[in-house]
Amino acid sequence: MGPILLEGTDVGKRFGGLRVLNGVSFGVGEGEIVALIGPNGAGKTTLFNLISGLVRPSEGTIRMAEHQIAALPAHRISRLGVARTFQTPRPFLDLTVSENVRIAALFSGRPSAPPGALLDLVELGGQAGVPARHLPAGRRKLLELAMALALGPRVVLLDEILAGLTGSEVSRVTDILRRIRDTWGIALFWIEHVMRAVMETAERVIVLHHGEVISEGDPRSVARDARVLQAYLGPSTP
Amino acid sequence: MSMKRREFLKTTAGGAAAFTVLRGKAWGQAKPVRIGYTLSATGPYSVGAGITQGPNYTLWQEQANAKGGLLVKGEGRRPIEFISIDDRSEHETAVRFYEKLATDDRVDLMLPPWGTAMNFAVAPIANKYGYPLLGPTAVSNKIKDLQLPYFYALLQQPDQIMGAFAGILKELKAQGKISKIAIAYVNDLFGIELNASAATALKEAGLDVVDVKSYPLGVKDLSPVLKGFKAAGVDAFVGLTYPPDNILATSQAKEVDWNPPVWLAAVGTAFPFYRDRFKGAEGVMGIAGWNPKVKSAGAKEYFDAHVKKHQKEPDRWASAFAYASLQILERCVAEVGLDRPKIKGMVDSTEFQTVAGPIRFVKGSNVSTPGMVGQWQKGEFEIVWPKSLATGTPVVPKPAWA
Amino acid sequence: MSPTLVVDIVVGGLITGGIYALVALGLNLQYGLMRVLNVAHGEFLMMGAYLTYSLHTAWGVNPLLTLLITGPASFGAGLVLHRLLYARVLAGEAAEALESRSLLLSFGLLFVLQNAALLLWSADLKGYSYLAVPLHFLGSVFPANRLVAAAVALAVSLAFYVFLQQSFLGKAIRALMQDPEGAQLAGINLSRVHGLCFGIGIAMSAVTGSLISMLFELTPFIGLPYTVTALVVVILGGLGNVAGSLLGGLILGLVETASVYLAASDIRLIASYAVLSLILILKPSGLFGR
Amino acid sequence: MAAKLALALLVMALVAAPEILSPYYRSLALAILADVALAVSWAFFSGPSRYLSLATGAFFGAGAYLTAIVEARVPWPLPVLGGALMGGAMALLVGALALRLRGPYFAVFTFGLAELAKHSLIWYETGVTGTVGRLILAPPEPWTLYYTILCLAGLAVLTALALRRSRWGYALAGIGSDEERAETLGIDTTRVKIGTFALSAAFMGAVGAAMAPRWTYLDPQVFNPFVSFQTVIMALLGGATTVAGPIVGAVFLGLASEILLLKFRYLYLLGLGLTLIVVVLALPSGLAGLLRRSSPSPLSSPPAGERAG
Repeated sequence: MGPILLEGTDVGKRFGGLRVLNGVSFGVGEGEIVALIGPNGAGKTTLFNLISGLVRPSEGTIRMAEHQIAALPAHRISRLGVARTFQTPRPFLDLTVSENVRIAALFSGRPSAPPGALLDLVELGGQAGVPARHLPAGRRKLLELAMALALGPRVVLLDEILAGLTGSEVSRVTDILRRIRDTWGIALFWIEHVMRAVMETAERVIVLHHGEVISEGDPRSVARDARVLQAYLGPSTP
Repeated sequence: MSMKRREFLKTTAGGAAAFTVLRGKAWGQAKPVRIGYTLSATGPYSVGAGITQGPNYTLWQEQANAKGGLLVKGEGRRPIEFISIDDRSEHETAVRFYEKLATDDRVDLMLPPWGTAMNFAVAPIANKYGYPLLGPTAVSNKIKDLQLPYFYALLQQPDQIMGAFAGILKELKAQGKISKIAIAYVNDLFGIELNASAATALKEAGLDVVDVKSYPLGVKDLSPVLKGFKAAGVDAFVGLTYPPDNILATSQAKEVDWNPPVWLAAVGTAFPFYRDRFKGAEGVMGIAGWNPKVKSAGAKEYFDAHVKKHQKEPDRWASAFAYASLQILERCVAEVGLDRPKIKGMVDSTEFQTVAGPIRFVKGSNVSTPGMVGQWQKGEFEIVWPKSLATGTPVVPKPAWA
Repeated sequence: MSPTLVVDIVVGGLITGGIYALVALGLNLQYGLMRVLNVAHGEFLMMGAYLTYSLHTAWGVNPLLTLLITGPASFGAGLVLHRLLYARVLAGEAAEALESRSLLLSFGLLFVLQNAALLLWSADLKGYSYLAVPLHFLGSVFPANRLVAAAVALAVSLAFYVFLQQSFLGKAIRALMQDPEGAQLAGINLSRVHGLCFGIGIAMSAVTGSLISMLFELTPFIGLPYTVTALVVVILGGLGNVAGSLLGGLILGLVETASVYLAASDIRLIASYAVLSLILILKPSGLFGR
Repeated sequence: MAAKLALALLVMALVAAPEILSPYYRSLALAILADVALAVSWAFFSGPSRYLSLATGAFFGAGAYLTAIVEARVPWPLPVLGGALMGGAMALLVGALALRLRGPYFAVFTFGLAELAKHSLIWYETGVTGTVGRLILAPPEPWTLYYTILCLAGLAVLTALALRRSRWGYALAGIGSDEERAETLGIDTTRVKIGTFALSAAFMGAVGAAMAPRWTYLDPQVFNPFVSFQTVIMALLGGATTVAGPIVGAVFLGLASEILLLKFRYLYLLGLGLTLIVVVLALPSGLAGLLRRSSPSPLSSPPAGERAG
């Protein structure tokens, strides 16, 4: 793991009276694959929204390389090399697959692999001319991954990219994820519920529960952490 | 309702249909005199156009054709054919259609559209192609700025109108019948010019105006203004209005329990509709120009013919001038033919006797018709000022609202 | 401020606002529920007004009783129009295409209805007097017809509001209005609810028309300004929010009346648009929007 | 090839029109060209971005009124340039405030703009200058106006074409599809929106300024909400996400209403209304849908300056 690239310090978020995130600190190193796990409602997607600039944090700081990004608009953050995908994919439905990738490449101001190569990487090369509207949900996730890569990012925030995939698809996608990291040195910050894939792929795991980080470390030690087990299985378990 | 619908369809389709039938029978091969115009059948101008101009155009056409057509010097009688469209109350449409009339249709004569702004828009075209345009519904001090030799304004202009208002108010004050005047005016060109003229005229007459309020077109509630005047003890209300706001003000005056001795308003008061709407509107005063009792030749006949053809009375201000403008054209064509510069020459130099009295133009302005004030008295809009033309004497204070 | 002035502003504002609320409520039903921007909304008001005018002047029917005719008749017309026109466009389309096509349909309807009114009633001003008497109270004086019109408008609005709050159908409509795409309601025929709401919306507009025929002169072209006012109120209160439209209407009425009494009639519209702009700048989804 | 030839012939015909046509047909062509300019410039912003703007009447009116004020003092075509600047400046101001509003909120806000401008102007003129009407006493020659409008219409079409091929075209399409998503892809949506909105408003202001001399007399009623509505109708009728759509829509509506107006004096509105209804029900993707088979895409060819590698 290289030096810390993306770092959050005491990040908090309130919606009205509701505290969704509280004192969350995290770091993602250059070229590192970090998983972010936790039960539903733990605040994982909210954290991504804070990092990518769609929502402003109520407190704390977020740093990307040498830039403070907590107050920046989303497009500036993405131009600093922070790309993301969405839990429910949001490609531009009326544009074709290749137009979707191209639009991402146009505005980042950063060098990236050619759109064609990216589509081939996510196995969508054959459907370049198809409107995104006609892609099934799983494929839309891959399209989003290609779009994220077209930004020429240094870190990609992946929001449950494996959800709903079959076993063989899961391993194909995790292969792709490793290749992305290995080829371009792109770091991945990755919300996931498919634990087997997390255990095999991630180098470090952060566990979020009720808006707070309850455990952090390599996959094996986190899996043994009593607090994590309790969070997932409920307080009645010893 | 069904009766009214039939009546409407008849008036709209009547002219053209009657003409087609008659032409086949009566005139054989006589080439029609083609006369072009636009009038607003849709949009905000359609109300005025349908009261003041439309009915008179079709009435005149029907009367002339019934006589065998328009008498053209040296050619005998030729039927009148109208070429007209709905200008949608849109200036661009009107401008374009007058260009069409002048250059494609090459009509023999043109009649003006309804309203000051429309007349402003098309007058330069009529002027450019040498068509005399006699506007019965153009009221603005700016007309003379245009300096268009072929454009004529028949109606009294703001200074004349307000001169008459000031005249009668001064006399009423001298008689001790009123002391406090207040003005409400619509804040478009018409209202603003009338208000400016009012300020001058009332000052010259030594009259004090205690309050002046403006309001926008399409106003929905004038009760705040009226309550204010009432609280200030105003006894002469002057409204520089269009028909909808005039009717609104009148009904609201009653509704806020205010009945000033003088109620004097601009456009709309002279409409028979106004009288009927307010159960006689006894004692209400307004801008006047004409009624069937005036001494002008043919006034009564015109009134009867209008009622017969359209089942409604002509209004007591501009209708007669619309008809008069047609009488003027008719006489010119009879005397000089369809040569338009000659028609212009004659319009410039002749005093015409019309249903609206004598009309003579100096630099395009009718200098023979003074400003007049009328008052509804037992169903007729009696002219009560100036005294020389009066058909009745003013009743002040006006009786309670009916 | 003198007490009379306060009474003038408050009562005057409620009179204007009550009418605004009713016409806006109908538009909100169509716009909030179906994303149909019905620019012909005011034309139904115009039609309702003419219908009342004709019934009253030809047969002497009490204008308030004509609500029992204009309401159901326009409701029926709404159902038919929905079936003939809007249902076809609403069936299975992307939201954006739907909005633009239904907007064009409404423009078409606007022209057709104006022309129909022109043929039936001509462009002449039409009007009649009803309850044109002063009512003195609280030290001021108000037109009886305006008070009655506003009271009826508010009563109808409130009745509808209670219907939405209490009945099963009403609750379904509210859920759909607040989230037209998201709310999945088992056992509810969406197209029928749409038709129903379109009909109710148009009936509200026509009923408002019946009421205002007691106050203003009619021409075939009076509709559009009411559509615009209704739109402003809907946006002010929040799209899809029924209580918002009610309150928005009253607030707009008060703002306008206050500006007229405290400043001048000329600035009534400036004031209402300035307030709208200010609210939208501070709260982009309207006063009561989410 | 045939298409290019047809286009060349069309351009030649439009340029030669004032020589060939009678003043009436020249005026009809001028009115339709003005509508083309309005519809095209409306659509290049509102079409892909899906921000339904009803501010056309406000920008148009501002340009027109500006001409009425300065016409006597400055030579043509300075008023047109002034109108463009005026429209653009207004849009920048309004855009900064209003473009965070979505959908219906934006539509109503922009509609309010024309009314606000109209009534503020009346209030100002009444209170300060003491009059509201202005006369244009020395209008430019008709052919000057025709070529001015022709240039504006041509420029609007070229701008629309260029925009579709540019990065901003992509950005607008992204904004129309999912604005927040576009932000996450590095698109400065605020800048793109305000910039394009101002560009379209500049055309509208210029068209207003160029049309004003035709009416001799102008007052604040020139801030006419129907201009806004009519522009929307034309663009949507033709299909707002294409360049051809608004052109077809404007020409169709212009010719259809002229024919209806000339033929059916008392059924004109009925004919117009039924035409709209029939077109909507029969042609789901607008009149321009007749010209091609596939469904409309908000983009055409790849943008210039595309980055790769």
